[in-house]
Amino acid sequence: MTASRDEEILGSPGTEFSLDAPAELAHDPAERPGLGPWRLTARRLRRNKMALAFGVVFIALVAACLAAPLWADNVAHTSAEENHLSDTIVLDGKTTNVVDLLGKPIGPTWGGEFFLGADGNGRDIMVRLLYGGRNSLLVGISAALGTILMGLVLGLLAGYSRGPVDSVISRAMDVLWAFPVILLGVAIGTVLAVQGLELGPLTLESDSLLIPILIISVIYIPYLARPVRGQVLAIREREFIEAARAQGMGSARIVFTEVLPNVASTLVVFLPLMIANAILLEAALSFLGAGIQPPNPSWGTMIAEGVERIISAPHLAIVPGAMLVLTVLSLNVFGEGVRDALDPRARVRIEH
Amino acid sequence: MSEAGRVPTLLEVHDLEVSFNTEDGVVRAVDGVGLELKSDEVLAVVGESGSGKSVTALTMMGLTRGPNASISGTAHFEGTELIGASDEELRRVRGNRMSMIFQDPMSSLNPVYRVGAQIVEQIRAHRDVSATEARQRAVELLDAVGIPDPGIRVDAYPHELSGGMRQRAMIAMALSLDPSLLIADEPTTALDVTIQAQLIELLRKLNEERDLSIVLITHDIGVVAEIADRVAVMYAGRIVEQGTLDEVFYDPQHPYTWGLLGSLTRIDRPRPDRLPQIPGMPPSLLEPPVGCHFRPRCPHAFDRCQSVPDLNTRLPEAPAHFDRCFLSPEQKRERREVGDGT
Amino acid sequence: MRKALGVPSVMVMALVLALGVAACGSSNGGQAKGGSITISQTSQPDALDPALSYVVEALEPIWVVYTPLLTYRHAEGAAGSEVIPGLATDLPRISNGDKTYTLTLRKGLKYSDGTPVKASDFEHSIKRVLNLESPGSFYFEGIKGASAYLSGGDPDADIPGIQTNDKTGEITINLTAPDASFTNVLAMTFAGLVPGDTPFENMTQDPPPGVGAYMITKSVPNREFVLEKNPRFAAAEIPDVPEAKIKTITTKITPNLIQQTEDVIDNRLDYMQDPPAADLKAEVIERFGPDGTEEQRYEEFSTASTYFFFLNNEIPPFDDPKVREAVNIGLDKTALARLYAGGLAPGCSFLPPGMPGYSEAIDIEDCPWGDPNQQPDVERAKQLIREAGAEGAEVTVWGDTVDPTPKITQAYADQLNQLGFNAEPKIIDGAVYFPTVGNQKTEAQTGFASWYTDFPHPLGFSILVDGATIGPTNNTNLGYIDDKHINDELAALSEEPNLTEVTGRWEELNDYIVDGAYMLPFGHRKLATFVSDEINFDECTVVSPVYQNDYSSFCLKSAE
Amino acid sequence: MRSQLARFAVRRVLSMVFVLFAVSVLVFLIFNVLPGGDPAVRMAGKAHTETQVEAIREEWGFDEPLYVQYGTMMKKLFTGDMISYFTEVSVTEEIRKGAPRTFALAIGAAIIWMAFAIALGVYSALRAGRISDRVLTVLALIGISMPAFWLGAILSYYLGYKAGIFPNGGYVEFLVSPTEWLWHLILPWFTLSILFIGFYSRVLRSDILETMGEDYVRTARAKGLSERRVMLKHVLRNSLIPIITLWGLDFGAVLGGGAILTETVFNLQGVGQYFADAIGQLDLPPIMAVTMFGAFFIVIFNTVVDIAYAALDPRIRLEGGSKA
Repeated sequence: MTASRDEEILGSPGTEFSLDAPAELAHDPAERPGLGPWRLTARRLRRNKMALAFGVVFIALVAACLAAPLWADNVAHTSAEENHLSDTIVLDGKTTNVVDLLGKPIGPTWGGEFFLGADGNGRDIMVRLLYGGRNSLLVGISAALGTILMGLVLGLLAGYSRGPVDSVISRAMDVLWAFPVILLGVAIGTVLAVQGLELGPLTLESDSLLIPILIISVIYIPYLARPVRGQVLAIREREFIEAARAQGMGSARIVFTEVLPNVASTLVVFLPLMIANAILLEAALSFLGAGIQPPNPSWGTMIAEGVERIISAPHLAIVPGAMLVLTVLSLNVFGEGVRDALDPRARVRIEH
Repeated sequence: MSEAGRVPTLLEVHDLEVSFNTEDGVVRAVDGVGLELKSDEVLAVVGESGSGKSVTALTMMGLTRGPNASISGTAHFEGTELIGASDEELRRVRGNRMSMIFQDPMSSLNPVYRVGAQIVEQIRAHRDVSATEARQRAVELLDAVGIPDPGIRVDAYPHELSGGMRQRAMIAMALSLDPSLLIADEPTTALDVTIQAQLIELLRKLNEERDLSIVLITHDIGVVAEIADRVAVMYAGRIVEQGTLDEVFYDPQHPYTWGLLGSLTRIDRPRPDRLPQIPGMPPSLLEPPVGCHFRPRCPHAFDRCQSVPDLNTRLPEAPAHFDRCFLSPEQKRERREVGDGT
Repeated sequence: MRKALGVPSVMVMALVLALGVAACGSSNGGQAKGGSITISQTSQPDALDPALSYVVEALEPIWVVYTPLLTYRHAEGAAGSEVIPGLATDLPRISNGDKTYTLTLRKGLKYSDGTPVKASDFEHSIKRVLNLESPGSFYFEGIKGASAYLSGGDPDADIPGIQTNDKTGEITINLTAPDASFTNVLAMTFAGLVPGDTPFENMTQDPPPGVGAYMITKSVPNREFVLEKNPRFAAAEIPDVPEAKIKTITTKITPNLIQQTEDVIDNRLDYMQDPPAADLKAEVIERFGPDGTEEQRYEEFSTASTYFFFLNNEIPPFDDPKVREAVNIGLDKTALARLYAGGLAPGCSFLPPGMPGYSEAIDIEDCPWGDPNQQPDVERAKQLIREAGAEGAEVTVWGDTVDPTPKITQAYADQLNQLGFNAEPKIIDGAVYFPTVGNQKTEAQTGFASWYTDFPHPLGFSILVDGATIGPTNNTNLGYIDDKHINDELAALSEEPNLTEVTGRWEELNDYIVDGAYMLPFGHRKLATFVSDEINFDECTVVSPVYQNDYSSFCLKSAE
Repeated sequence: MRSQLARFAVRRVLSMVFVLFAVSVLVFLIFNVLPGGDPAVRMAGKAHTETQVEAIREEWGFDEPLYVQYGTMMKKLFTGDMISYFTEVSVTEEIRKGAPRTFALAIGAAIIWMAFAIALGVYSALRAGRISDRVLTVLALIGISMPAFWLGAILSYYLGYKAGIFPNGGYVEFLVSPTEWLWHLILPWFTLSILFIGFYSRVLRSDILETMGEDYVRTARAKGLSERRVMLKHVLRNSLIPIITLWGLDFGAVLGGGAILTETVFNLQGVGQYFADAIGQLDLPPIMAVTMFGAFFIVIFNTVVDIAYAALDPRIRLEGGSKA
């Protein structure tokens, strides 16, 4: 039963610009029927300047990380691995150790070399930040995609087939859901950190990036599978599914042509927020020693190293942390914008 | 049916305008509406979704909130000016002298409180009575609106009642302080046909027995026929025709009303999902058509329709029958016969 | 691996957990000391039971609680390496082709609970070491019948190689073969005496009484343990084993190293077992070091440890002596010292400082590969590598995850790349590191290792270079060094019971190992003493070369 | 209606028992069965010897069939004879010792984050669209985007070490000194709360905005209730339900060990830090026990919350579930 449109304009205070202004615009009488849902979303998103701005920030961050070699070769003239423990550089006319005798690295020089300072090994933080970002982003994005793939398959399977398959999958989701993500992540992470993983033909070394990707994507499955299942259950009952079935469409085809497009908005809403969560979880796991393993740099491992030396060299923790916050923030703001534009009621539970 | 004229006027609305500021521009939801309601009378406000009828009603209740709304005009009720009244003044009238019930009884009752508690809350908001007394009153009210076992149902949660029961409970709540005016906004739309009929019967009974005036907002012409004394037809924020039930039903003056009546459904038949089929779409209130709002959809439109027709009485024999159409009465009669096919 | 992991791993864990935070404990700030001090450790000691305690956090207190028949002089430097009689009246009489050790228990000794000490308690104490599968059981397996006792599984079975006489106090120990270091073994805390009825289980939560300056009166694992002055110890009158000068020492387990450091700086803690947090070291040195702005409370000392990279002598590229020389020449040891926040003394020597056979000359100025405190001759190293045709050789550099080893491993791999190799660091978990690199099949080319001695006898270092120990798995000779001269010399020296007579030969052997570039030593770990200003730093902080800070030397300024 | 609630409770408890069992099986699978390594070696942790590994294999029955292994594991967990092979200390004993600290952190933080989230969420909703709302929105999003361990480290560096306003880390028993206890917990409480304040205030804000558009709120106004009463009794009361559910889940998770990072950064030595320390040592028994007890705790806690919630929101009893 839908209320008439004029009623819905009422009681929703404020249609001035705000981050989730599109929530109100969802019922904008000016939006003529006939605009496709995706075009409508794009239109609403275009109006959310803040979300777009942060979307651009995120893309810029990704681009910067991809361009890491350019900075390394042309500006910093070093690599992510190159140590400068015994080197000196000239700062304000004074020769300074990159790392002093007590192991304290220099802070930001704001020049080409050691722009953001050096780490304990005398490596250029800016360079490592960019290369580390590649790993953090790679893990975050891959894990989010992994979650979406697995969560989607399980959610569709459970919601569409119902019956015992649904029960099994739903219970399994309940079980995964029962663990705080960090506990579960660490538990699996530490077990695998010892000797890696062998699954049939697949052998993962303990320092493989695939391990954190796998762990994170598995842990978050219920966060997607549950809402997808719920949606599929609801969609199943709708007329167009009946109609499709009456036309003799097979289940697989119905799922792909009728159900999938209807859960697509959930996936789109989920993706940026999920990447943000995955990046944060990666950082937390790495901080605890159960995520990305050295020598692979990542923002999480960089923060972990930095926190040890926060008193003598606070930049070691602040720089990668700020980068992490900026990345996650840009994803969150952009993600909220997408959500508001597409499906203001969708909610992704956050835990990290 | 009541006799207009001898009874005092209960509610008088003049030049009511309500518009909403949106990002895309100003939406003029109500555009110069005037209404008059005598004591004991049932006025039906009829129109499609988006015609402004609900906004009109809510504005009278002072429920058109939000910083983006701007309201002008007057609405006089029992000696109180409702437009521009303070929150406190409005609050004292609302639910007390003037009550309102809504379309969807499920969503209109707060799901987390028991039905009785919600009635008690209203009583105690206006009268200084004890909780026990108020509860006793709630049971009586539930009984009065025909809810069986009121002593038990008073403790039911809304979800434990059927749709019809919920609307009855809403009505009980609305009547709890013996108001003189009940605004019923699509009270039957969400209900089954048989339940609809029962509820309309209940409203009629209340109108007769309790001297209750009713403003019935609906798009269901069948319901109107059952209960209304007078009818106002709204289109795109404006009243396009107003008169007694007989006047409007038997001698409709506005082409839009013709369309509405053209597919008059009887209350004992299944209700069509949509309003009567009139070709075209209702206009956007952001950029309404110049002149007569119905012009783009009107098969009889002509040059003059580029300007706005006044709401005037155009029939000498019916001084209380108003309409907003430039066609002469003769033209109307002629074209109505043709278009109507009756 | 034995002690190799002890000290550094613990220290390192502290670093991992040192999260830039500090200073709790203002609650105990104001309270009057009254002969009591509060000190801190970073993690729970492996055990508070002489049969089991092995890491230095445990040994510092255990040494002053459980005195063995023999012990070390409570003194700094070389003097502190001297074995002196403890509960025994004299050093052992060695007879029967260096296989029989005879000692006599002092008369009238009592444990801290008043139980008289009997000679048979010694056998019981050793049985506990063996039966509990202590990390120290290895040292006592040379006693006749010990292996049979171990495999028999009956804790109450007799060890035929140990005969005791409770009346005379005589204790005779028979070995299956001569063991040049057995006197040192008897001075290990594993052999600290506990009463004959002490159960065959880990007594950490209720440590047994012992004969020593202090007694453990409270032990709450992972929280704290308390040492109190043993009132019965004075009566024992053991020469050169001092009495306690402080009434109570409360040790708090505080994972956060920075917090510990700040607490010592602010005198809320009186001593920290670990060296100050790297993060605050500069401040500590500046204020409390020997040249500090305030009264001295801080001093560094070198430990008898060697940090090195093993070089696999059997497979390319390090099977070529020229390549091994090249990396010895080319390694920037000062760079690595910075990763230890200055807590590493760069050096070339295989044997560590303080060890008989060590000479500072070969370690520093006469180092054949150049002064380890100077920048290396990278060009020469590169040239040697080119000559050997090892340029571009792929090298996997192994290291474990125990901080700062990953950093060391990465820095070393980077240096190898600078020298012309194509090196990749490979960092695996500490739990599997030594079994992995010690497995011949892994063919680990080079990687990180460190070694601490259990006692000041160079034999403790022999297993790192002894070709006779090489096997398919669990190797300690990680470089598969199999040199006839080394093997022969080690075999001969292991049968020489009197170390002072053969110190010269050890020195020559050390030179030989260094010159041969069999491995790549880069330095010796430095630790530190850091105390509050309540403690009399000048007179009351003895650093034993064996057990480091000597709690029985601690005294308060106010008490004087 | 009471019996409806009772039936719901029984159903919920039965499903809880099932989930508990499944949780224990999952933990078992992770630690005992996950392919790729030898569980005995993993269990032994760092610096193990062959004999230790053998002894552990024997003790845990890793050569036995899986169901026997499962039984052994559960027995060890719940009889308290599980020990850490690194410290040789009873794991359950350590958890018991750490629990009061973790509870102090979790309970205080949960109160703080709820109070702040409600205040900010309501304020933000009432000011929706205005500058103050936008500022709060940005702050909330920053809060959500910040890793707790980083925030904690930065806070204790600037406010603790540099400014010396707060003690930077450590825990003082309440009975020793209530003021010191409070003083030591303030930064950890806020560090742990920031994420939740950010998230909850956003959720509450949108719930309130949504609820304000609900028909029953319009009804409440039409009834002539005061605005204050409408907001409190109708809007807030109904908007709070979703975040109370969330709160139940998150509070359970934090109590069950989800505050590892905060505990570690502030050196509170609760269960979470015990867990984190164990990671550093690769000491699996504590990790296993904390994971298991944490999940158990959460499952049981959630059941209680669900039943309480059903009492709060009568609709739930029929629907039979309430997970957010």
